[in-house]
Amino acid sequence: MDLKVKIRDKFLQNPVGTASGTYGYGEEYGELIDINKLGAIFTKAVTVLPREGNPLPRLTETPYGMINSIGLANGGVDGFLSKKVPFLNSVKNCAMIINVAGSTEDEYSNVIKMIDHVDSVWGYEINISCPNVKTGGLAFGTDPIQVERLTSTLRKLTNKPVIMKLTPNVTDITTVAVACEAGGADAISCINTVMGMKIDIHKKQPSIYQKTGGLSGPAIKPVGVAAVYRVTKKVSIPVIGLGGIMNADDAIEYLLAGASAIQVGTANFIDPNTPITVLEGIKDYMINNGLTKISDFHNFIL
Amino acid sequence: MDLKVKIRDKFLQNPVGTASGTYGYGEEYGELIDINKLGAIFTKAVTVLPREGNPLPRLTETPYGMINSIGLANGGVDGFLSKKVPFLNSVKNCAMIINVAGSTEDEYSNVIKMIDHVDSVWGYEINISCPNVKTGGLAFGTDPIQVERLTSTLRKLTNKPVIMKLTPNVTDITTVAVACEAGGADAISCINTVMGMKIDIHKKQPSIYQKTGGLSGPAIKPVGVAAVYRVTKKVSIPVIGLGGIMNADDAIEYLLAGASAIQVGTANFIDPNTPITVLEGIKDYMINNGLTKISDFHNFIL
Amino acid sequence: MNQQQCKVLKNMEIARDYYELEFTWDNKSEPKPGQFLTINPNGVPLLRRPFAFSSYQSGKAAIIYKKIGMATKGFSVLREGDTIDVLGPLGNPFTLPEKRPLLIAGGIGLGPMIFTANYLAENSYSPILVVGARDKSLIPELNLNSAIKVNYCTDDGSLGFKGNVAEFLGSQRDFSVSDCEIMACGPHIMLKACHEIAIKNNIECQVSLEEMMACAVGACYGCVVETTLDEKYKRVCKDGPVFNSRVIKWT
Amino acid sequence: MNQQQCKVLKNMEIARDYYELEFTWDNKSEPKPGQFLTINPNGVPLLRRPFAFSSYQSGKAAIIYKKIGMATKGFSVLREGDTIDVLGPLGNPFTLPEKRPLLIAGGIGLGPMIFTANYLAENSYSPILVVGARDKSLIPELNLNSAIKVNYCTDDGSLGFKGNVAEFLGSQRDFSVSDCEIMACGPHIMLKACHEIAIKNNIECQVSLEEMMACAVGACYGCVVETTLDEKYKRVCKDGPVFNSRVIKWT
Ligand SMILES: Cc1cc2nc3c(=O)[nH]c(=O)nc-3n(C[C@H](O)[C@H](O)[C@H](O)COP(=O)(O)OP(=O)(O)OC[C@H]3O[C@@H](n4cnc5c(N)ncnc54)[C@H](O)[C@@H]3O)c2cc1C
Ligand SMILES: Cc1cc2nc3c(=O)[nH]c(=O)nc-3n(C[C@H](O)[C@H](O)[C@H](O)COP(=O)(O)OP(=O)(O)OC[C@H]3O[C@@H](n4cnc5c(N)ncnc54)[C@H](O)[C@@H]3O)c2cc1C
Ligand SMILES: Cc1cc2nc3c(=O)[nH]c(=O)nc-3n(C[C@H](O)[C@H](O)[C@H](O)COP(=O)(O)O)c2cc1C
Ligand SMILES: Cc1cc2nc3c(=O)[nH]c(=O)nc-3n(C[C@H](O)[C@H](O)[C@H](O)COP(=O)(O)O)c2cc1C
Ligand code: FES
Ligand code: FES
Repeated sequence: MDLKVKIRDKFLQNPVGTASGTYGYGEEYGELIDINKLGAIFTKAVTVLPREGNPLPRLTETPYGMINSIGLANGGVDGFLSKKVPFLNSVKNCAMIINVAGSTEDEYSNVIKMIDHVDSVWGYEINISCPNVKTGGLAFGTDPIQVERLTSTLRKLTNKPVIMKLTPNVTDITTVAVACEAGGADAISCINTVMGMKIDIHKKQPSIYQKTGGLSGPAIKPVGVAAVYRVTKKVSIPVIGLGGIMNADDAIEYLLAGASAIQVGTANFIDPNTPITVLEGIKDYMINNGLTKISDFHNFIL
Repeated sequence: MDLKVKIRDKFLQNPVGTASGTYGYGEEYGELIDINKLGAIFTKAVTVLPREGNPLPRLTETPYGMINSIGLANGGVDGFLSKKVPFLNSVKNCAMIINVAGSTEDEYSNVIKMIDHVDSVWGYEINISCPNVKTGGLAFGTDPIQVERLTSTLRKLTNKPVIMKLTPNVTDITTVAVACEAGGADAISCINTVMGMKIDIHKKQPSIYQKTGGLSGPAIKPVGVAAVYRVTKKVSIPVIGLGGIMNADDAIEYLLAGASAIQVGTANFIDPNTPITVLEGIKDYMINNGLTKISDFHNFIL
Repeated sequence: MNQQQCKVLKNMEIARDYYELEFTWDNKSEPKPGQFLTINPNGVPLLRRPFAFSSYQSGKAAIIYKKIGMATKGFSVLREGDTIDVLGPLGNPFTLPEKRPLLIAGGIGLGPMIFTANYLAENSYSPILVVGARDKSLIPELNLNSAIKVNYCTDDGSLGFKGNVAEFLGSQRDFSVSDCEIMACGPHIMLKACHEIAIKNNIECQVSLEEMMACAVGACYGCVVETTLDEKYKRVCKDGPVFNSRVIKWT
Repeated sequence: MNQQQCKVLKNMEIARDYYELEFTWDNKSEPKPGQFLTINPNGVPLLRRPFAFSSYQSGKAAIIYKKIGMATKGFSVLREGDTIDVLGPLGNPFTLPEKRPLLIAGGIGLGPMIFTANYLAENSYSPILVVGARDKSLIPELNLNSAIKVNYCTDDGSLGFKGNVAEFLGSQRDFSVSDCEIMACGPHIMLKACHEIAIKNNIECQVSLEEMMACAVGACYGCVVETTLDEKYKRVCKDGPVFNSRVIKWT
């Protein structure tokens, strides 16, 4: 059985990763599971300058989901280089993919320029879809023209894989995906959180400070599966599926929908062992169904 | 306590309605609850010609939600006039609001022209957001320019309230809402279903025939609340909130978010008594919190 | 049809993964053989679950259900005195036959066919009941009126005829299929076989269908089945679940 | 910190809506007073729920929880032998005090303060424990080391001092607050009052905070609290839950 997933000229050892913002860099979870078994860790977002994040409350729970507005709290590139790289260097096998965020093209570019020399950085996931950071009203990732330009700018800065992460909060996600491919992206992550809101009817106020935030968890799985299915029909680069994956069956849904790899996000909070059980479950399913490689999942749904 | 809700020059007796497509015309549920207690029944969609609907399967269940692709199965205007109007005439107090669908402007117009003489038709809810019927790729309701034109065309055809029902599957729902208001809409219903997909991993095929369909139920409540909150900040016509309302607390969330009325959809399937318990719960909350009219809900969240 | 909070009277595993659930019934409406009800799984999962009545007596009713997924797993731990939220009776019952009733039950179709068989026997018919299953462990002991002639078919021959119900009906028997009228509930493939036997023998055949349901009262048009009629799709919950097999487009 | 499947040893209502849940503990790591754990509510609702340890002995540990919402309702029906999915110990414990420990417990802060009081008593301190509640029915019988001096405060005077803990500390007492060091867990408003008393008396004050949590291991930055430090926000789960009260920006 071949579990490898090719992105650009590199391979993930298997299709199971952890989603940005839900796993730190893996340090905390490293006490609980062997992260070297994972295909990839998509790290917390890195921005050029440190960000303290949004005022609290930042979290709330919803039916089979949660809303967050962390606001990209992170130590900036300097914090990354001084505090995180030593840990990155200690990780074997598992690809460390840095989630990059910014509010201007330059900010994205600068992050890559400043950290590209670090060997333990496997590649980049470009967060163009954070609903908590806005420029001129709308999130960056909703305009195909801007997205294509950003992609091709970043593409030229590095030889490492560049993965564009899409927001579902658009009229037609496939147009943005096509723009990513046109700009030279090596892969697409799909999806980021869905815009949502909850109100505390006792306090008569929004449950999080920012009022609206990003909905994640099982509630959004159907949105993610639909997005992956539709995007994979339109682009030929690999698509990494995520959104509400709680167990192997959910991950298999994404693979059958067309994904070449998947990420576990919110589920890490509920059971830190999820990435491992997902990986084992994918293997079992492949054995039971006579699949020998990940692309075999793509033969069923046209 | 004044529960009335004004739309155009008419009043709903209270803010609780049932959502289009989930309640028929109320005949079936009339055996179970006294529909004359409801504020409104938003009927199944009516199209000019009869539609047999989509091939099966049409339904599937998801985490705290469901996906449907009924495909607007209905008897057309003729079927409506001959088979449904007698029932409509028998309903007192509860406003019968006809959900109108079509794939061209003319189709929408013709439905209204052909049924506007029926006195028991209280008003119209214009479904510009059905994800299961498409013209030229995208759903009608995603383009503000088209939406404004359609709204003003329909506005001229009738003196009854015209309510535009929005899809959440757009980059910025407020632009579509503003277009509705500019076109002369009397109110906005917000939201229709969210695009979603489920795959049966045993059969290795999508769970519904149309592959993608409309996600409804508690899973989408945060999406609906966010939409209502954002839309009510941009328009001054009343907004009718829906999406995942399962109980009075959920309905109150929508009212606090800015809605002037609400609709119960998927919850009818789970407990046909939901509209009644929601209405009672709203009254209790108003008493306990010293609210005397529906607009009092709008004083808390700015 | 009404919605009621019923008290569980009994909930017992009667064969491997098959449970009989008996509960109070308020008699406002009397369930007929072939009709069904829905139970609210209280959030886990979301949608109500449909089951056919397997018996009814004044003040109480029952279903036979198979433990298969989340909802039925939840039901399997119900205990006497627990409350269930029930909506029913729903749908149309079997039509009384003109000829000798030949009842075919496969898998989870057992409950409604037991009800039908007992009902017909009490109403002076001499029903033949054919029960099919993979093996003996899946067939409970049946509480049947003595006027019912029962035949078992198992794939492995562990009880009764070795083979499926279609093979049984095609074999030597002490009754003639062409003197009967078929009434069947079970897996799609079994119902299709029943329909074909009915066509071959030029007899009537009523089948009770299953489809995923949302409202179960006819409002949502989610549970349709394709027909050979002008009206292309009919609702299983409201127009069925019992249909004349000739009306169904078999695939 | 590790994740373990613990067997429930005991789950008992010890005061109105307050339960003590005792379960097996594998001893891979030893919980300290002030540390907490999370329990997986198995889908209803989604996120794990945090609770502070109320006791630990080799092989077993306990929490005291209040039945308040969906998860705790679910926990309240756990029975001996049931399994719970536990992650812990999490966060930082209380720091051993330099002066006489004055422990303040309000509402659901009772569990960790009992643990702390017993621990300190076993380690030769003479802790004072002040327990506040609305009324007597909310205060369980406490299993406390005899070296602990306990005081009760109830809003209605049904047990001990009539008034809240701040009023109690402001009243005539047989100990002097300024000779003590405060360690507190309870409602925000109580913790703020403790902080203010500490400032006034120029003594140390450690508070154990609560915030909505997602990961509870420091990865998501969801549970932050605003501080007076350069680092504006600190994580309650990883940097706390116990903080020096002077570090917190009180609002
Ligand atoms: C009118 C009507 C009458 C009915 N009467 C009865 C009755 O009398 N008795 C009865 O037992 N049932 C009856 N059913 C069926 C019953 O409604 C379903 O069995 C029930 O809804 C299952 O609910 P669940 O949540 O337990 O299972 P779900 O979680 O909904 O799962 C059941 C479905 O998932 C599929 N599935 C699950 N796991 C697997 C797997 N590992 N491999 C392949 N497929 C899988 C099953 O094939 C099935 O389709 C009836 C249905 C209808 C429509
Ligand atoms: C580090 C830490 C340690 C903790 N230790 C303990 C402990 O030892 N013991 C303990 O009992 N708890 C403790 N808690 C709190 C505990 O985690 C929560 O009580 C628990 O998560 C509640 O879960 P639930 O699903 O039962 O309630 P939820 O459904 O999550 O509801 C609880 C929340 O909703 C609010 N709420 C619900 N209904 C109403 C209403 N009618 N009016 C107003 N507000 C309402 C409550 O105020 C509360 O904020 C701790 C929390 C943290 C962060
Ligand atoms: C607490 C939290 C923080 C997140 N932070 C980021 C982030 O920094 N960058 C990013 O691209 N996505 C971020 N996400 C989105 C997730 O990576 C993921 O796309 C989303 O949660 C959907 O997956 P899930 O349902 O499995 O969680 C965050 C999600 C959560 C829940
Ligand atoms: C089975 C089904 C059929 C629907 N049909 C229609 C329809 O014909 N017209 C329409 O405007 N909305 C239709 N809807 C959408 C609902 O009216 C509602 O907008 C949506 O389900 C969200 O609300 P809910 O989560 O409370 O169900 C349908 C929804 C369902 C579940
Ligand atoms: S399930 Fe709604 S019409 Fe049958
Ligand atoms: S809950 Fe995730 S950092 Fe504290």
